[in-house]
Amino acid sequence: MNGELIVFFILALVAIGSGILMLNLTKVVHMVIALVFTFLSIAGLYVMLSAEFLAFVQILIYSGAITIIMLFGIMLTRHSDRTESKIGVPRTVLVLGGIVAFFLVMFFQINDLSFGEQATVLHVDNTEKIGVELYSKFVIPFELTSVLLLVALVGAIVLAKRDDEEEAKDNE
Amino acid sequence: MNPLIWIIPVLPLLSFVLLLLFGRRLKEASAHVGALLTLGSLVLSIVVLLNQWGGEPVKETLSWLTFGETTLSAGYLVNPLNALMLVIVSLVSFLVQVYSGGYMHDDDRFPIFFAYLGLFTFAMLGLVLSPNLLQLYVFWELVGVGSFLLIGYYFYKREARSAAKKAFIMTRIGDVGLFIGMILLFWQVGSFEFDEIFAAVEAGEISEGWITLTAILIFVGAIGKSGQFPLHTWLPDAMEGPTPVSALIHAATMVAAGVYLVAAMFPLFQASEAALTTVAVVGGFTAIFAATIGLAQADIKRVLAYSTVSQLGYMMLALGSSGYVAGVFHLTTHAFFKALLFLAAGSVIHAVHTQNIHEMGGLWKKMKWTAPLFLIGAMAISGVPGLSGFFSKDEILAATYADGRFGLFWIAVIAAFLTAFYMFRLFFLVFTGESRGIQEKVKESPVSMTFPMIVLGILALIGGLINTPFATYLSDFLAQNEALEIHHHETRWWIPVVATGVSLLGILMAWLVYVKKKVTRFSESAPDLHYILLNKYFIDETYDYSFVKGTRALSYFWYYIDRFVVEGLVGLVTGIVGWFSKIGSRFQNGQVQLYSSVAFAGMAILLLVVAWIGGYLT
Amino acid sequence: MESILLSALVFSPLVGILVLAFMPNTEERLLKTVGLLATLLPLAFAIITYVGFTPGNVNIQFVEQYRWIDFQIKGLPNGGDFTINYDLGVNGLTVVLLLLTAIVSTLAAAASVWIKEHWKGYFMLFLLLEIGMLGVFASQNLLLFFIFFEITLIPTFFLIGKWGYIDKEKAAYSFLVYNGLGSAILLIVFIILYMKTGTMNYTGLSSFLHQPPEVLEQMYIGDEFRFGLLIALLVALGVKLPIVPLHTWMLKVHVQAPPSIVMIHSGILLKIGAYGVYQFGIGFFPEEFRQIAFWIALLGVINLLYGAFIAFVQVDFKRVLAYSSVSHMGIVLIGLASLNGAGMQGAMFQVVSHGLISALLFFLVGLIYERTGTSLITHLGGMAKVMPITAGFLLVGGLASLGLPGMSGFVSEFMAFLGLFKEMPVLAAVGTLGIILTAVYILRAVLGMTFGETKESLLQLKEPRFVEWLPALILTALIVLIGVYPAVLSDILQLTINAMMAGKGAVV
Amino acid sequence: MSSVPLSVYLVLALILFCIGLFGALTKRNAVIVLISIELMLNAVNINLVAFAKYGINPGITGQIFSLFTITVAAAEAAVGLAILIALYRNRKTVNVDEMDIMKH
Repeated sequence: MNGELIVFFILALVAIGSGILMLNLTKVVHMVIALVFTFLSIAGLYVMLSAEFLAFVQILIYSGAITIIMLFGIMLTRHSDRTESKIGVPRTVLVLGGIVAFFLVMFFQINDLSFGEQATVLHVDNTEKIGVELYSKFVIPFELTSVLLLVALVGAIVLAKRDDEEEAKDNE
Repeated sequence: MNPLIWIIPVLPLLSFVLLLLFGRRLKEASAHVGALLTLGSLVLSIVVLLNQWGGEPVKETLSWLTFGETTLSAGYLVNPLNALMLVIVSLVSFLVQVYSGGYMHDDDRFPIFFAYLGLFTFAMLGLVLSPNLLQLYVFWELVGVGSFLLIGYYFYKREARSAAKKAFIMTRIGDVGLFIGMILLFWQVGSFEFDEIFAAVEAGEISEGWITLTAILIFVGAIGKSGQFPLHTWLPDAMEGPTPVSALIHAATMVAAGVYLVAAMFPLFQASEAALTTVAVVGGFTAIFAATIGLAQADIKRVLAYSTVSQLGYMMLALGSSGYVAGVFHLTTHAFFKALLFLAAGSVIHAVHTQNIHEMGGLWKKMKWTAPLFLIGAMAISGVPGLSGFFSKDEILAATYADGRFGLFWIAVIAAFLTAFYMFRLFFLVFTGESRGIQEKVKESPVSMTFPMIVLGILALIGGLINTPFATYLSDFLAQNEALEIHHHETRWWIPVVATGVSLLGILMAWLVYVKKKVTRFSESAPDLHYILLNKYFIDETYDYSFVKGTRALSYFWYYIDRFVVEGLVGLVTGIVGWFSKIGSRFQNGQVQLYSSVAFAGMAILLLVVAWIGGYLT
Repeated sequence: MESILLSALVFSPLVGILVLAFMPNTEERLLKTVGLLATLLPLAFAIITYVGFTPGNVNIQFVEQYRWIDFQIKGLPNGGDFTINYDLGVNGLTVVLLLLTAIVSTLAAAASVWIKEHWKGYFMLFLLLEIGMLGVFASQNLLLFFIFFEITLIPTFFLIGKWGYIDKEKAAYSFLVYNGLGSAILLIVFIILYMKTGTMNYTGLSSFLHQPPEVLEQMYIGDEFRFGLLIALLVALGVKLPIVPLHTWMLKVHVQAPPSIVMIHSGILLKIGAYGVYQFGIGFFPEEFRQIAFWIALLGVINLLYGAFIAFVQVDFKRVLAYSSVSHMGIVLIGLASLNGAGMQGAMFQVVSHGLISALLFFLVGLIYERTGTSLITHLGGMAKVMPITAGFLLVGGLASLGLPGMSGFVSEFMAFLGLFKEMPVLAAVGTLGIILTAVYILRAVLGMTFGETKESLLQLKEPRFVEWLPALILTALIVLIGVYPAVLSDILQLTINAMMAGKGAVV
Repeated sequence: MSSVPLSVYLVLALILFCIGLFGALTKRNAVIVLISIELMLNAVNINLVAFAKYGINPGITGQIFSLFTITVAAAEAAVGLAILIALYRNRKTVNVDEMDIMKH
């Protein structure tokens, strides 16, 4: 048992614990906050996996941006901030059963999966490597992603914007 | 010999077709058309009969139907028995058509009536001419249809409808016996032809058991047609038809077809003692059974109907006692005197418009022709010496005695006594004494009606002479048929004496009871017995409660099975499918979460299955 | 050798469909006339075929064979090359059935005068149905059979569902669901047969399947497999025939469909089932059929008695006839199950005879319903007084139906029982009870309608005109013709049946 | 050499994925459903990054792939929320089980 393993277990525990907390909390805001901890611990895991850049991105986008968006979403739509879970027992059982089955099957496959070798130099100049790859090998997907983001931006605005008539109606 | 034999049945068929097509235009003339065409048949039949006298049997066939390797043929066969029957049938048919010209005069469906008579005569002649069992069966059924149509002639009467239906169904029950017997015999012999069947029987190709079985099944057909117990109930009901029809079909010809069938198949019956015994016992029982019912009936036609049943039983008894000649002889004489009796009864009904004998009486003086002719008929059937019935009945008694069935012999004697009694009861109640009913002027019937009666009266008087102990024309004639072994039994002197004695005793009794009123009527002395007899031993009721109601109950049972169980099962299947669809449609509630849950669960199951089958779960 | 006579026959109703397509929807008389005339064309072709048919020749005649579909499946044991031909031809049986179809169709078209609306659509569907029926009998391979079989289903569905009586939709759906399921099973069997044997042609299949069992075993067509196919076939065709307890749909159809369609349905469509059992059941699996013959005969007797018993207590004449059809189809089964010359011929006679008789009876039902608006027996007493000719035909039809000698019903009944008595006498004896029961229920129904006191509601009725009962006269004439001189049919049927039996080495 | 084996990361990712899936399928609040989906995407990302280090062909590509995933996830979150708000404006609810008008 070395330090790395201890760190991993702490992070994993936080991630899973916050996830389960998310499922069991009743207030929506609390749920989102709980998930922030998960995101953060995932960032920590990225660091352990020699992906420092990704860890920062994770913190920026997930723990920061997406969580904020979600909180905005909650605030803009709140009428009651509690999610009363009225899902029927049969369906919960169905979903739970499916998930357990899925988990078991997957678990038995990956339980002792190991490819033996591992990358050793990944943490060296991590950001630079990503940058080089992104602008050389993956330049087309990168550009496409930018288009996607643009479309998402426009789409989000159009969707969230009130209709003209509605606006006119409200203004009266 | 005679290439025109097939014309004999075709003429009445022609009459049927013509009258059916043009009857409406012919109107009154249709009687002439029918009678003339039948007269043609009669003449030809007489020619055929005369040619048969000492001649050879004639048989011609052509192929009718082929299946597999077998060819069934149709054609005609003339032998002494057939020739005799041809004459009887066409004669009675002709006379009845003449008679009907007067009797049915006021009916507005006159042509149809004659068309039906033509159809019936055609079928009857065809039956008689059949060279094989199959063709016989075909005409056998057609005869039944003719009878059915004529019984139901007054279709608007409820009783006529049920009587017609009953006649058809009861005889069909018998027919099925014939049907089965015929088919079984076919698979034993490989042919329906009479001569081949007899040859096979003689050669011993068929086992004793099969012969008995098929003979009894064929006899079942005869039971149905000839109104023998237990299928006799339709015959009295058939009196709902017009009276000439009763004379033609239900006295002289069709009901005799059963006797004819047994006579025609006689070599088969002869080969099995058990079959002969069955025939004799059924015949003997029917003879006395129907005679007792006849004692109590009040309807003039019903008395005659039961008398017919009884006399047919006599004929069966004769055949069953190996008295082939006796049976055929009685068939002949019976055709004459019973047709005469019916026609006379029709004449009476025509005059007084009632059939209840208790409302008649005193008609002797008013009906100068009918009354004596009826008396002749009654004397003939009672077996008064010298008349036709005497000789034939005597022959039957002798045959029965010679066959050694003494029980049946005495039954026959008692039946003869009863016959004489109820016939003269009828005669005295109708013709003597004072008029009891409300009767307006009673007129004698027209010549068209009396003429046939006179012809039949003469035949009833002298018909017996064709086969007396001294001159056995008939038995010699019939003996020409080589397939038959005809027993000649020595005549015992005391049998005619006993027969005469009992019939005279019966007449005397009737006279004492109904004319002199010296003896109380047995409806008063034994009311319970009378009640049973009046209700015909409750056989109709028994059948109604057992078979008719039973069939109906069974039908309803199956109907409800069909309605509820079969359709219920179908409903169950559709219900299950529907239930599944309902469950399925519950999942289609528009919520993405549910859809994805189900999809995911399905995927998980697939995954499990694949992993399980692939062995990844170890 | 190639003649296009059969194609012309099968597709000749198309002419009528095309003509009708360009006609206005409102001209009632014109549409009905054209509809009737259009059925005369196939009738003419059918007569030409019938006349041109050589009875002495056992081979399939007027053969038309063209390559139609080719495809290849790699890696199959038999090479994987598949061909399906366009295959038409007739034998002694089908030529008779084709003629029967054409005749009944023409008469049913005549009976269509009682159709009240949408004549254009009616006659187009009607003619389409006729194409299907003719095709079913003319085709010589399974795929064509199946296609034409399906063609009969769809128009019938619409004809029942649109032009029927009150509960027509339910009846139509019932019809479609049952027959759809039946034909689905049929299709599965056909495809399996095709995949196993590589041919769809009847003759090819017969000769393939008549090989010794050991040979078939090597081709993965074992005993159980063949039994399975045969039973699946019997179930599929048993729906059509129908065999109890698969009969409930037919009752609804008989009661709800318009009389002209019931004439076709009862006269021809039910016969496809019988024909199928004969052609596929006995033709492809003779040995297996022989082994289960007792059960088939038993089913036949059950059909016979069951239908007869239930018909006895029906109040609606149409239902009486529907159950009587169930009963009469039992005779077909009996005849087929006896597997000898007499029985088979009896079954085929029954197919033809019942086609004519039920067409006659349903024609009369239509005639009566048109005038009285009812077919309930209790509402129709004493009809003989006001409509003696109709009543007379009804009586004739009834007598024919109960197997009166001199009419076609007797010949078939007689021969079917003759056949069965040879093989299974006890069962046959039980079956003869059906003969009595048939008389009982037919007479009850027919006499109930025609005899007795005339109901007041009927008193003002008029006798139909000559042209109206002409179809009944034609049918009666045919029934009597076959009954009096059955050789007109047996001569042409016999060689075909003998060939069928010889092909399986049965005792003739 | 790292002492944490690949399978442990994978199992962790699996657990997180399952939690996300459960939330996405059972929660009624649309916001939570969206967040749960984000969680599932994160679990996938863990896998990608883990394989980038421990996979058969270790390299930087896995990390780049997860970058794309994060981008797409962000876009998705934005659009999803926009839809949510539009829906809320019209129907005054964010409950997933009331969003079934597409059924008709």
